[in-house]
This record gives sequence, C-alpha cells and structure tokens, in this order.
Amino acid sequence: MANLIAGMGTSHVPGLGVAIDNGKTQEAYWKNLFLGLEPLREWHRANVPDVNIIVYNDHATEFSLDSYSTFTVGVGESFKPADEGWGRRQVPAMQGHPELAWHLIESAMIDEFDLAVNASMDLDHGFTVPLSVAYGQPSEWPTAVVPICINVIQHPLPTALRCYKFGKAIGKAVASYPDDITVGIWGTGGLSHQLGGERVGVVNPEFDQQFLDNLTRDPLANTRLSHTDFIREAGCEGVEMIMWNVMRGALGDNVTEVFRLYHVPVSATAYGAIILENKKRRNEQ
Amino acid sequence: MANLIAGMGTSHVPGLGVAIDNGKTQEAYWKNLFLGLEPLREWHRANVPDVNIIVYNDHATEFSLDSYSTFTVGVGESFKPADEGWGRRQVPAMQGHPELAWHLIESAMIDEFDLAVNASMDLDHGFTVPLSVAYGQPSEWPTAVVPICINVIQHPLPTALRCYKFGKAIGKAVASYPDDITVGIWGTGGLSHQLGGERVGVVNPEFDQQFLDNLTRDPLANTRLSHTDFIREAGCEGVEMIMWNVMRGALGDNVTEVFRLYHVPVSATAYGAIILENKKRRNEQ
Amino acid sequence: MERDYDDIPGTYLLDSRSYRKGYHVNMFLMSLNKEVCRDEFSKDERAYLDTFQMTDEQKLAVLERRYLDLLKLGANVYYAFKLVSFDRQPPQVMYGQMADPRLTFDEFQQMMHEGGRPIHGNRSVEEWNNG
Amino acid sequence: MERDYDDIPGTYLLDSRSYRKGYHVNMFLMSLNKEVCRDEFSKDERAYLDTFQMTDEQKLAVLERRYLDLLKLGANVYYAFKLVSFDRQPPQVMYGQMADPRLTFDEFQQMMHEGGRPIHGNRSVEEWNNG
Ligand SMILES: [Fe+3]
Ligand SMILES: [Fe+3]
Repeated sequence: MANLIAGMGTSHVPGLGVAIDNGKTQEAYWKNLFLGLEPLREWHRANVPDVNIIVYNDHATEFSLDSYSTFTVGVGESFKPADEGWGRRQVPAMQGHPELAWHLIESAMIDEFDLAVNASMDLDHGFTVPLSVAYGQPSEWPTAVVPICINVIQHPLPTALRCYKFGKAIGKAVASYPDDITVGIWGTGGLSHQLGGERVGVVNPEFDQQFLDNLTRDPLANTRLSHTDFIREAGCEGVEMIMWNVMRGALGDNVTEVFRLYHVPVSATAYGAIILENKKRRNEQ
Repeated sequence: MANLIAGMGTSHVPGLGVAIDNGKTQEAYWKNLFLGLEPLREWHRANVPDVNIIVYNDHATEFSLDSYSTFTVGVGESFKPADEGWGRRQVPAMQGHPELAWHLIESAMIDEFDLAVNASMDLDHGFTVPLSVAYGQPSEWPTAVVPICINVIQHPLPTALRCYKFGKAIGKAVASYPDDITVGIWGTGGLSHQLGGERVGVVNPEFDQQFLDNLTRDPLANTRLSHTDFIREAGCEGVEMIMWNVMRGALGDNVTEVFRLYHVPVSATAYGAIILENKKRRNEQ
Repeated sequence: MERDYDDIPGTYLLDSRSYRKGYHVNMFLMSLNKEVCRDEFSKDERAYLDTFQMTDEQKLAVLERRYLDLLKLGANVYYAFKLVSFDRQPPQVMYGQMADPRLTFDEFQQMMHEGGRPIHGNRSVEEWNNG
Repeated sequence: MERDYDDIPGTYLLDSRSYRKGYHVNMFLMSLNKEVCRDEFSKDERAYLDTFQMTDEQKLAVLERRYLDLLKLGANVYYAFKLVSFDRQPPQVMYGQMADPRLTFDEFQQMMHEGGRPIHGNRSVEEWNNG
C-alpha cells in the first residue's frame, strides 16, 4: 500500500525559475525569499518520496482554445520541459510513473471523475518551477512524477469543491495502490495575482493568509469560495489557488503544518508556500 | 426555453455511409435495412429541430493514445468530416451551435462533470453516418449540431451510470437554455459487435433487444450494466451502447417509443435504431 | 494486474496494459490518417516503420498484415483498420483472418447472414474449453 | 449574457465570450511557442499575421504591442505573454502599460515592493467610481 506522506503548496511564478537558472538567488530582489525557502528545501532533503503527484496548470503552452480538458493526467514514461516562447527551460526531463498514473485514473473514473489521459504533454513553468523550488538544480530530479493538469484559465473552471473532491479521489487511489511506495502531492499556483488589465498587480494578504490558515484548520472553508470570490479578492489569476484544494483533499482530515512562507512581491504576485504532513504518518512513526 | 423534443439511438457502422454515398441502398445486401429505415426518415422529415446534440465516439481519428478525454464537447462554428484513412467522406460540413454548446458546458461543469472543450475536431463516421441515416444526402444538413465525443475505446471508460447522469445534466442544460429553440439528442454506436480477435462477429439479439426495451421501460436497468457485461454479452465494441444512456438520460422519465428497428447483419454488427419522443412534448401539443 | 474481463475469450481491448505495450504501433497506425504519411508508407513500408519505436515483431506483423498478431502485440482494432483502409480492402478480410477458425471473406459474410457468431458458448474461456 | 464577475474592474478573463471574440488572435499568439513560427513572424510580422483570420484591429494591436487593447479584443493574458517573450522583454513592461494609470517598469516594481495594488477600493466598478 502506497503511503501519502505530505502535501506542499507553492506558487509557480516563472521569475523564480529564471532566478534559480541564472544564479540570481543571492541578489537583493531574491535574497530574502530564498532565505525563507531554506527550511522548505531542508524538509525536502529529508523527505524524498518515490513519486510526487504534481497538480499544476498549463499556461497556453501545451493546451489551447482548440482543445482543453478539465483534469488531465500524464501517463507518459517521461516528460520534457516545454518551449513556452523562449526555448525549452534547461532543466532535467521528468520521469513519469505510468503505473501509479493509470491506477489513479482507473480508480477516479469509477468515482465519476471524467479524466483526460495524456502521454506526450510538455510541462511548462507551472510544473518545472515548483521542482526547482523544492530540489534546486540537481542533474536529475530525485523523484518520479505524475503530472495532473487542471484548467484554471479557460472558464468554466472546475469548482473549488470539485477540486477538493478530486483530491479525495486521488488520496483514495494512492491508499489502494498495491505497491509499497511513498508519495507526495503538490498543489501549485497562486497566491494573489492579477497579470492583466487596469487592475494588474492586485495583492490581498488577508485573503491569502486566511486561505493558508483554512488549509490547515478548516479546509472545507476553501471549498465554499466561488471563482468570482477568488478573482475579485485575489486577482484574476489568483483563482489558481483551487489547485491547492486538490492537494489538500488528497491528504487526511488531520494534517500538521510544518512550513509556511508568505512573501510579496515575486514579479507581480504574492508568493506563498506551505507544507502539510499527514497526521496519520506521524503517529505511525 | 429550449425544448428537447426527442432522442434517437442508431448504430453508426461505416458500411452504412458507404452504401448511401455509393447509391447501393437498393442492392440485395442493403434493401431490407433501408426499407426498414423509411419510417425513421419519415419521422425526421416531420421533426427537424433547430439543433441536434449528437453523442458519438471517435475511432482513432481525431483523438489517440496521446490525448484522450472522457467527455469532449465541440464548440466550433463548424466541423469537417474527417480523413479516417481513405480521404474525407464527401458529405456537407456540419454547422456548430457554439451558444448551446457553451451553455451546456457551463451548466454541466457546475454539476461536476469534468468536460473537455474542443473547437477544431474533425468528425468521423461515428458522427456523419447517423446524419446520413436520418437525412439522406442533402446539399446541407437541415440542423446545427453540438458534437459530444465519448471515450468508449480506451479503458477506463465512463461507467454506464455516469453516461446516464451526464445525459441528465444535458437535459437540465437544455431546459435552462434561454432561447426558444427545439433540440434533438442522438446516441450512436452499438449494438452487438466485436470487430477484433478470434471471437469476431459475436451477435447477441436477446441482450440487444433487452437493452432497447429497457430504454423505453426501465432506463435505470441499463445503467447497472458493467463494461464487462457489455463486452462479454455484446462484444468488445458493443460497449458503445453506453452512449445511448447519455441520450436516454437527457430525455424525461416518460418517453414514447415511436420507432424501432433491429437488423442483422450490417457488416460485422447488429444494427439497431430507436426513436423516443419526450412524453411532455406530446401532452403539450 | 488481472481484470474481470480477462476470461472473455478471443477479445483484445485497449486498457493500460495494451496501451503501454502497443503505444508506438498504434501511433504508427494512427499516422495513416494523414495523406502525407500514407504516401511515405507506400514508398517504402519498412523505412517508414523504422521511424517509429516499434519492436521488430510489431514491424513484421505490420509488413505481413498479420492482424491477430498485431492485436496480441498491443494494437487496437480501431487503429488496425487504418492499415486495412490503406490496402483498400473491405474489413471482412481482416475479420475472417482473425476468426478462429479462420474464415474467408465469403465464409465470414455467410456467418453474419446467419445471425453472426452466437453468444452461447462464447462468453468465457471456460465455455470455450468445454465447447 | 451577464456574469457575476462583470463588475470586477479592470479584469479580463477568458470565458465563452472572449473565447469566441479572441479565438484567432489567441491562436496566433499560441503559435509563437514554436520556433519555426517565431522565425516566420520575425521575418515579416504583418505577412505572418495575415495568415490568421484576425480582424485588422487585432492585427494593429499586435503590431503596435498595445496589450490592454489586445485584452479588450479577446486576447488572454497568458497568450499575450508569448508576444512579450518574443520581444525578450520582462513582463513588467506589459504590466505597467496595462495599469491605470500607466506605470513605468520602475514604477510598477515600486508598487509591488510596497505590497502590490491594494485590494481595498479595487473590488468592484462601484468602488472605482466612488474612489
Ligand atoms: Fe500559473
Ligand atoms: Fe463506433
């Protein structure tokens, strides 16, 4: 039986990747943020699962108006970093975990999630930046991955509640996986940000911190928010936070928050990160 | 308010399209079948809705192992017949109905169906053959269409119950559509057929007729069948029948069966067709 | 992993097992939807096949049009049709070739005219073995 | 059809309305993910744009890099980034250009350093009008 050890939430701002790739993390703009991320990286050094299920969104890279699915699970043997308009990001390829991906699909389809299956999708900054945040610049990534792409761009989006329920279905699938492996789950994107229009640059720290508090103490509160609540309060692209609900849903009811960081600004956004350990795991130790 | 007038189920065997396109419908092989279809065509001449929602499946034409979604709704302004390996079928392009398609997507996503949106998909025999069955060879099709592609090829498939529920969500969306239009819904594919393997050519008339009976009298019975039930009893590709559950789910609880045909063989399959009028509509007249 | 449909005889469906086994052969077959690929394949079948990461066994089965073997090697029948269409053959040729026992075009048509292969005796491997 | 987010000021999201209005301009922007398309576009911007069914207004907004107008004409900001990247510019240039009032690169950075645009007063068109 697979063991879901913990969940991480983190923004996936492209600028973070640029800073890491170009050795700028000690420059004035970035220094405090990366200092704040040290305990997160420390945690990741001590807690490397066999597979990370990474919930992200594609940014007009692999999926477009022509063809967009709500929930896409990657079953590929491996995945390449995408060309988003300036060439492929120079990071290692990501090794897939088709066995777990298919198990998850088979389990969640029975639970009435209507999934899309993809074997060839390239992964953009929404996926690769969190890997760099957690693991820095290794010659290869320390874990296999199951990419899950959520449509958070082209409305209608899945509701915040639907995302949480999808997380529950993922948690159930992991628990019923026959092999004895350890698994992590990441939700990416957010927090407050609006990248377009006259209101560009909106940041709402109260909303963001409340969302983070709810993740730990009252996750269902975050499922009662409408898309319009997110957009109004946290900016048009702040709605990416619904992906953190998938991560939270996959964990058990009781979690221990072992890391939190909130930092403004990163580019035009509020950066947030959190690590939640599954309580059950702690008790088992 | 849009009015869903009726549902049709019909197999979509490519051979039917070939027979129609090449003027062979009066040849010995086809004559009885097309004679049997005359009342169906008569009904369609008398009942032309503004839009037909057509539930079909793609046969390794537009969607492949690389990228397959469970439920795909076509929002294109128009759709072309596909090249399935021998050039495009010479039938008119299909006019889309993006307004109804988007309304349906927005409504069903709130009801927790995880849809894929597609603007550019070409439509293969699964879609164009039923149009020819109903309308013959017009210079343009008499109705606009909303194509809904269901994955019935690449397991795991949506369950028979999920398909029925999706139909319910479609019926609800049509009922809440603001414009005063008439709508038809078609389920296509089936009935008994197995196209591959040593058991190729299996036909099970008892199972098929029971399925048709259930559509009229006890539609929930058809939602309790597992994929394995369909495959074992009606052949590997007989599982296409789950698409008829979408059609049936969209209709009201009470329907009047106004046409049924069952004919063996068409190519390697059992051909079936049914027309179910929504009772509510009859009462209103 | 076993599935509850594994005891249905003479039946090959596309699931996660055949998906992975047949990925490249199916992607080759899928490519025949495109005229430009059909042209390439006509020019030199072997050379075109070599542009796909298929096993030699899969390539040979394609070259020799052994359809039942193709299914056993992970191809799905809907993808296999592309090859039948490429050859401008009626599907009954493929059906007859896969049937056990084998059937000619006319024999397959005849079986269908008589109502198709009966379901009785064909529901499970056990029925087959006792048949 | 009205949506409950229509009263959020200075905000352009991709829904069925902007999808249909911006389909071709977004598909043009999307094409810039491909190196071969970026090369075509560099050679002759106007000629490349003419291969898409965009309106003249949309083409001009692209040529003149008027990002706010692009959003008003149906482009989505994630697609618009492709043009910013094509120009090898930092996104803050686009952000500042869209802001009301307009901000230079440094002014935009300064606003973000001070905690970003405050949410208070920016929740609804009504707040804006009363601000
Ligand atoms: Fe993002
Ligand atoms: Fe079919």
